[in-house]
Amino acid sequence: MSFIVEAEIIHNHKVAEGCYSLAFRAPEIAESAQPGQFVHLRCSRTFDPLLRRPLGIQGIDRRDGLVKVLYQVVGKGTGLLSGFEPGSRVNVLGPLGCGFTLPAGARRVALIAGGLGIAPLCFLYETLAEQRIEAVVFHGVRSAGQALAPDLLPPVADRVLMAADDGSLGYHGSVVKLFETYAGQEPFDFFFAAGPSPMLRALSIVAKEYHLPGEVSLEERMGCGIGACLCCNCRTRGEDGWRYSRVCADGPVFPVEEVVWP
Amino acid sequence: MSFIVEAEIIHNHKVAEGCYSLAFRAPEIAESAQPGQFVHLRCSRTFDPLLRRPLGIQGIDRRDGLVKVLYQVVGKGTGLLSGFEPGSRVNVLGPLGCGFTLPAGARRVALIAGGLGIAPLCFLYETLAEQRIEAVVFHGVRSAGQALAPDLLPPVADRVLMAADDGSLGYHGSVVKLFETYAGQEPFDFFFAAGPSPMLRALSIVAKEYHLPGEVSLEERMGCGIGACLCCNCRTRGEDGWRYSRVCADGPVFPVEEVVWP
Amino acid sequence: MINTAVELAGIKLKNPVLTASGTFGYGYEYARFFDLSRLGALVVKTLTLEPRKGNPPPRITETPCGMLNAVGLENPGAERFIREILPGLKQYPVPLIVSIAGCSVEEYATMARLMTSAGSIDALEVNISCPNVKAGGIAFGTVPEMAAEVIRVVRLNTDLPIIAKLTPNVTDIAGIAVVVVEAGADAVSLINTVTGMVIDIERRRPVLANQVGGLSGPAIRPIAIRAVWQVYRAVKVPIIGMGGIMEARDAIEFMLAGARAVAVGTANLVNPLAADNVVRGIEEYLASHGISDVNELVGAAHGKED
Amino acid sequence: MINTAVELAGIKLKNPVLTASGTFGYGYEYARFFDLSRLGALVVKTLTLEPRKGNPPPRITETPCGMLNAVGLENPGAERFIREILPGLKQYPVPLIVSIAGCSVEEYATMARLMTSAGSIDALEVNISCPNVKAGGIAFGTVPEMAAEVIRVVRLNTDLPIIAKLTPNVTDIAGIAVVVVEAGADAVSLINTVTGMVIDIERRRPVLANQVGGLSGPAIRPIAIRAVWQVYRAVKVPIIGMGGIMEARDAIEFMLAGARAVAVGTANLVNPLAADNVVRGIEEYLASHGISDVNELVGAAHGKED
Ligand SMILES: Cc1cc2nc3c(=O)[nH]c(=O)nc-3n(C[C@H](O)[C@H](O)[C@H](O)COP(=O)(O)OP(=O)(O)OC[C@H]3O[C@@H](n4cnc5c(N)ncnc54)[C@H](O)[C@@H]3O)c2cc1C
Ligand SMILES: Cc1cc2nc3c(=O)[nH]c(=O)nc-3n(C[C@H](O)[C@H](O)[C@H](O)COP(=O)(O)OP(=O)(O)OC[C@H]3O[C@@H](n4cnc5c(N)ncnc54)[C@H](O)[C@@H]3O)c2cc1C
Ligand SMILES: Cc1cc2nc3c(=O)[nH]c(=O)nc-3n(C[C@H](O)[C@H](O)[C@H](O)COP(=O)(O)O)c2cc1C
Ligand SMILES: Cc1cc2nc3c(=O)[nH]c(=O)nc-3n(C[C@H](O)[C@H](O)[C@H](O)COP(=O)(O)O)c2cc1C
Ligand code: FES
Ligand code: FES
Repeated sequence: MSFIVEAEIIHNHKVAEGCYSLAFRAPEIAESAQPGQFVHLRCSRTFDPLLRRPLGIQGIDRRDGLVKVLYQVVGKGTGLLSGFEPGSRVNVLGPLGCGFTLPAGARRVALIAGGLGIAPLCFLYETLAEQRIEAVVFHGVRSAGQALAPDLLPPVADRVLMAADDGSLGYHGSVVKLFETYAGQEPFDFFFAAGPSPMLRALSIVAKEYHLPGEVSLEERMGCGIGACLCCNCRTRGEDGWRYSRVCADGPVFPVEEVVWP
Repeated sequence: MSFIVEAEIIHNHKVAEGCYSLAFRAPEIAESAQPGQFVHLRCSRTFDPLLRRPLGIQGIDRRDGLVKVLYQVVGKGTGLLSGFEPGSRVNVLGPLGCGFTLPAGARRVALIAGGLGIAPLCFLYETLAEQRIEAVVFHGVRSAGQALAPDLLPPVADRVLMAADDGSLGYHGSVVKLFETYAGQEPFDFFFAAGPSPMLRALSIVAKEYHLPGEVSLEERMGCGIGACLCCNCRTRGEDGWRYSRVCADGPVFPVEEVVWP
Repeated sequence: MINTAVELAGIKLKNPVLTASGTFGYGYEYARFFDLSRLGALVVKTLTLEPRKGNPPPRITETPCGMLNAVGLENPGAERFIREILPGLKQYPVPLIVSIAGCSVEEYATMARLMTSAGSIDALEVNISCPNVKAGGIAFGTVPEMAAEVIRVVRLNTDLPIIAKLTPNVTDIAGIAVVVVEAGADAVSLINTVTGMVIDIERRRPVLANQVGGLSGPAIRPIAIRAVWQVYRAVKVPIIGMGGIMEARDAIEFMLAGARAVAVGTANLVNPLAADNVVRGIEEYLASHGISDVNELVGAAHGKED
Repeated sequence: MINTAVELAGIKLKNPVLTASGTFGYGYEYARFFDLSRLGALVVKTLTLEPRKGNPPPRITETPCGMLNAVGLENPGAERFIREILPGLKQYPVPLIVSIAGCSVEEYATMARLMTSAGSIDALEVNISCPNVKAGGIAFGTVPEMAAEVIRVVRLNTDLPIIAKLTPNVTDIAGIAVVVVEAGADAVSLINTVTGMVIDIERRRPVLANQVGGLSGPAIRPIAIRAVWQVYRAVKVPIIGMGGIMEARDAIEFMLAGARAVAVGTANLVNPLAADNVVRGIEEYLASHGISDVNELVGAAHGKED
């Protein structure tokens, strides 16, 4: 079930370089959201910009009916969104998409995030913790400035290994390389990853090498977000080699072995 | 001289049914503005709506560099404008247009306003007072709810005769009719008027009857506001009967006898 | 009682609000947001004879007050549609209009036959914006003779009402309307998307994988209104107006320009409730303006003298 | 040193930024906001032989991310322009391009002669979007033969560079570009406004007194970019791109699509500093991207393979 909510904004403030935390009240969405699902937000009351913006759900507070997202200001939509004041309203459609699937019997999993890919993995971490599945979080950022304070990532905060492309924090290099240094040593049953496409692609190669099954959350430009317009296609394995799937409705989470990388 | 200013908003709040008072800091504009001139405001940071909105100058505070306008929320632009918070900025182009011309030797004048046509007449009243010219203000509104509190119209407040179309305040009927009841009795040397076109047209007929010279401030949809695009035309007397003038640059104030009414 | 029903090429619609092909999937994606029987009719995504994968990503980009898409007619093909999707569509108590396309006149003919014999379809919308492979890829809808030829063969292959969907990418849309009506179209729908393009100034390449795409949304509404206005003066058949309808007031603008029905397109992507809101908003406009029959709006902006 | 100069039909411009005819008056309205010699060239409002009053009000209305205008070529006529306005324009150290139009081929010819003999004009932009009175009011620019005929007679009547300004309201703008170049145009500028319409749902009449108007602004940019892209592949002469340029990034998009110069139009109405900002923004883009010559951008989005 998905809902359209004129949600009251609880907070909306900067938490790192160009990165904002937004919480809004939408009890229907909070009630039914699953880790890996996303919300689709209108960033303007006018038609410029016209389309909604998809953001992964970082966490929910079912008691207060709150939904939290983390977003990077990259363009017009997120720029306008960062100006929304607490107390005002944002039009939200969600929860949307198919979230992560916990593999039966998994006991130790790796969560691998590039940039704000950390958001849906926070939500996932919480759910794993409830099911007493151990998770190690690998989080890559470009530079220390983009790293989020531990109190922003409460569930994962004490189990996170950082990597920074520029060496300003934690491991010097990509999060995939960081993960690789562990993958050889520590036994993981499964992995979940979210982040930019090139990172996920690199990760898929590493995972294959270590015979590690997993799921990745993809991103593509979206229209409707509900599976109707066929604008958000990605290649997945299919009858004659590959077929197009809809990131918004068939994903955004796909088993890593299903994805046909561009 | 005209200026483009990212002006800080000092206040922006409702003062009557659908009517807002906006003050912003723009010392260059405050310095040079004349009664009857207008400012051209952007009501959005995006391109929807695209064009600026013209608003007459209600008053200025040269010491603090403030400019005040009064506006009615009638559509998209003014609707968005009413959401601007004090402390934020509004992009203003102004002062624009040709204002009122005080006739030499005038000692007693009538100021006749329909709706928010009162705004430029407040500014004019102040200037007349400085020159010790006596002014009587006739102000028509649709209904009492649209009337502004006296403290919003400080200069004119004690010299204003109200008319309401629905009889809920002052004279029951149009402000033109109200003015007519006085025009026959009291001697005026000149009149200045601002308001909707049908009102000004009716007024022009009354003025002709009483041989009263005067000036009217016209409204037309505008593009540039600076005389370049030729989008804001109105008919005025000219060589072969009539010609088009530009409301923004040749007006908005025209001698009443120059206007060829539609 | 206010009448909102309109008649369109022999089909009676309870109100003039349709969905624009390609923006409403096959309906069920929206059924979780509102009751589809609220609509005047359902128009589904264009179908072709064979399944089509469509264009590679990115297929969409945003433009000022609009969007550009190059989905490339991805669809499951006629056979799978009839077998797997049509049975589900029948459950909605709402007239069903199926949009068909082809890359040759023969394909249009086959599609018309297949859909007609499939049953439970109320009308065919013929999307003539497709490239004619035999004519070097020129879109059927941009050449009067080719447009007319398509409608003629569809007419020969169906007894369903035919709606010809016109492209605005022509010098004279009214001229195209005239020839498709002569060729047998019972109604025309307009406009399809306007060809456009966006270039990424960092990558220095077109944003869409397909380079060009179709512009839709509020940005094109003035173009669409003008097209409906011109076509209304040129032909007598009913017009389905579309292009940037976001709210009821936009739909009313189309009706005043001459549309007997309207289709909500891009707005569905922005707000899944858009079509339902338009239905409600038209009712409110009629009530608040004391208009007892929605048909009074049709072409009313042309006035008496024109 | 970064080179921003471009050559356009024999005129050397210090940068590729022009003003779009009709949106910049005769220049002086903007001279109080910035130094006009910052511009690549000044293009003035279209002139006709006789003075024209233009259309009655309202001439303008707003549309989503755009505007519709029907000024109707109000202008003082050739004679008064030459006598009263041209002397003042000479004072600005910036190339001057005069836009001319007519309702007959003869009027175009006379205009070309008059403007050429007036002196101190650097090029003629020929606005072929005007209705041809003899052909029942069809715009010259929409019929290849008529468009070519206009350019041919202008060519015979001037030795100034000729820029043909194309209308987008055609099925095949590249085809029109080809014939006007064959007829003697040294450059083409595109696009003029897109025909559109807005209806007032309260008055139930078109908003503009002229009923239809020309759509401009960001809304039409994707249409204009596509047009430049297509024309770039069809002709070798330089292209002046315009349509919804609000900022430098938009101008760069046009250059990547194939424009050697760009014109700022509606943006001047929104922000009198727009053209100057575009000049500055292009310089910044070149610097930040390590591009030493603005000419490298021209057509770069077409890539090598195409
Ligand atoms: C399922 C999903 C989940 C996402 N979750 C997050 C998240 O939790 N936090 C976060 O910061 N970002 C997330 N993104 C990316 C986010 O949607 C884009 O950064 C955002 O839409 C950019 O909008 P803009 O207007 O600021 O940028 P602009 O560049 O102005 O946007 C222009 C267009 O491009 C699209 N676009 C731009 N970048 C992307 C992108 N990376 N993916 C998809 N569309 C894009 C926009 O939607 C818009 O249509 C997610 C994307 C998807 C598909
Ligand atoms: C010289 C001048 C001075 C004005 N002074 C005032 C003032 O002091 N207070 C005030 O409340 N209003 C004033 N107006 C009218 C005011 O500009 C319009 O009410 C306003 O532009 C409406 O914008 P909108 O987006 O809210 O309405 P919309 O209806 O959404 O506007 C759509 C378009 O119509 C134009 N428009 C709508 N109404 C008018 C109008 N009456 N005159 C000109 N253009 C219009 C808008 O500018 C816009 O382009 C003045 C107009 C002019 C020309
Ligand atoms: C994503 C998308 C897909 C579309 N697919 C089709 C299609 O398959 N067949 C068709 O005839 N029109 C298609 N269209 C065009 C719409 O039906 C409609 O004619 C056009 O978008 C204008 O209306 P709008 O501005 O309200 O969207 C599509 C439009 C969009 C935005
Ligand atoms: C108010 C206005 C008046 C115009 N007048 C003319 C004109 O006289 N001659 C002409 O060739 N184009 C005219 N145009 C078209 C512009 O020059 C330009 O081609 C078009 O507006 C697209 O560019 P833009 O979107 O940047 O405005 C006019 C446009 C506007 C908005
Ligand atoms: S965004 Fe419409 S199908 Fe995915
Ligand atoms: S608004 Fe442009 S000339 Fe008056």
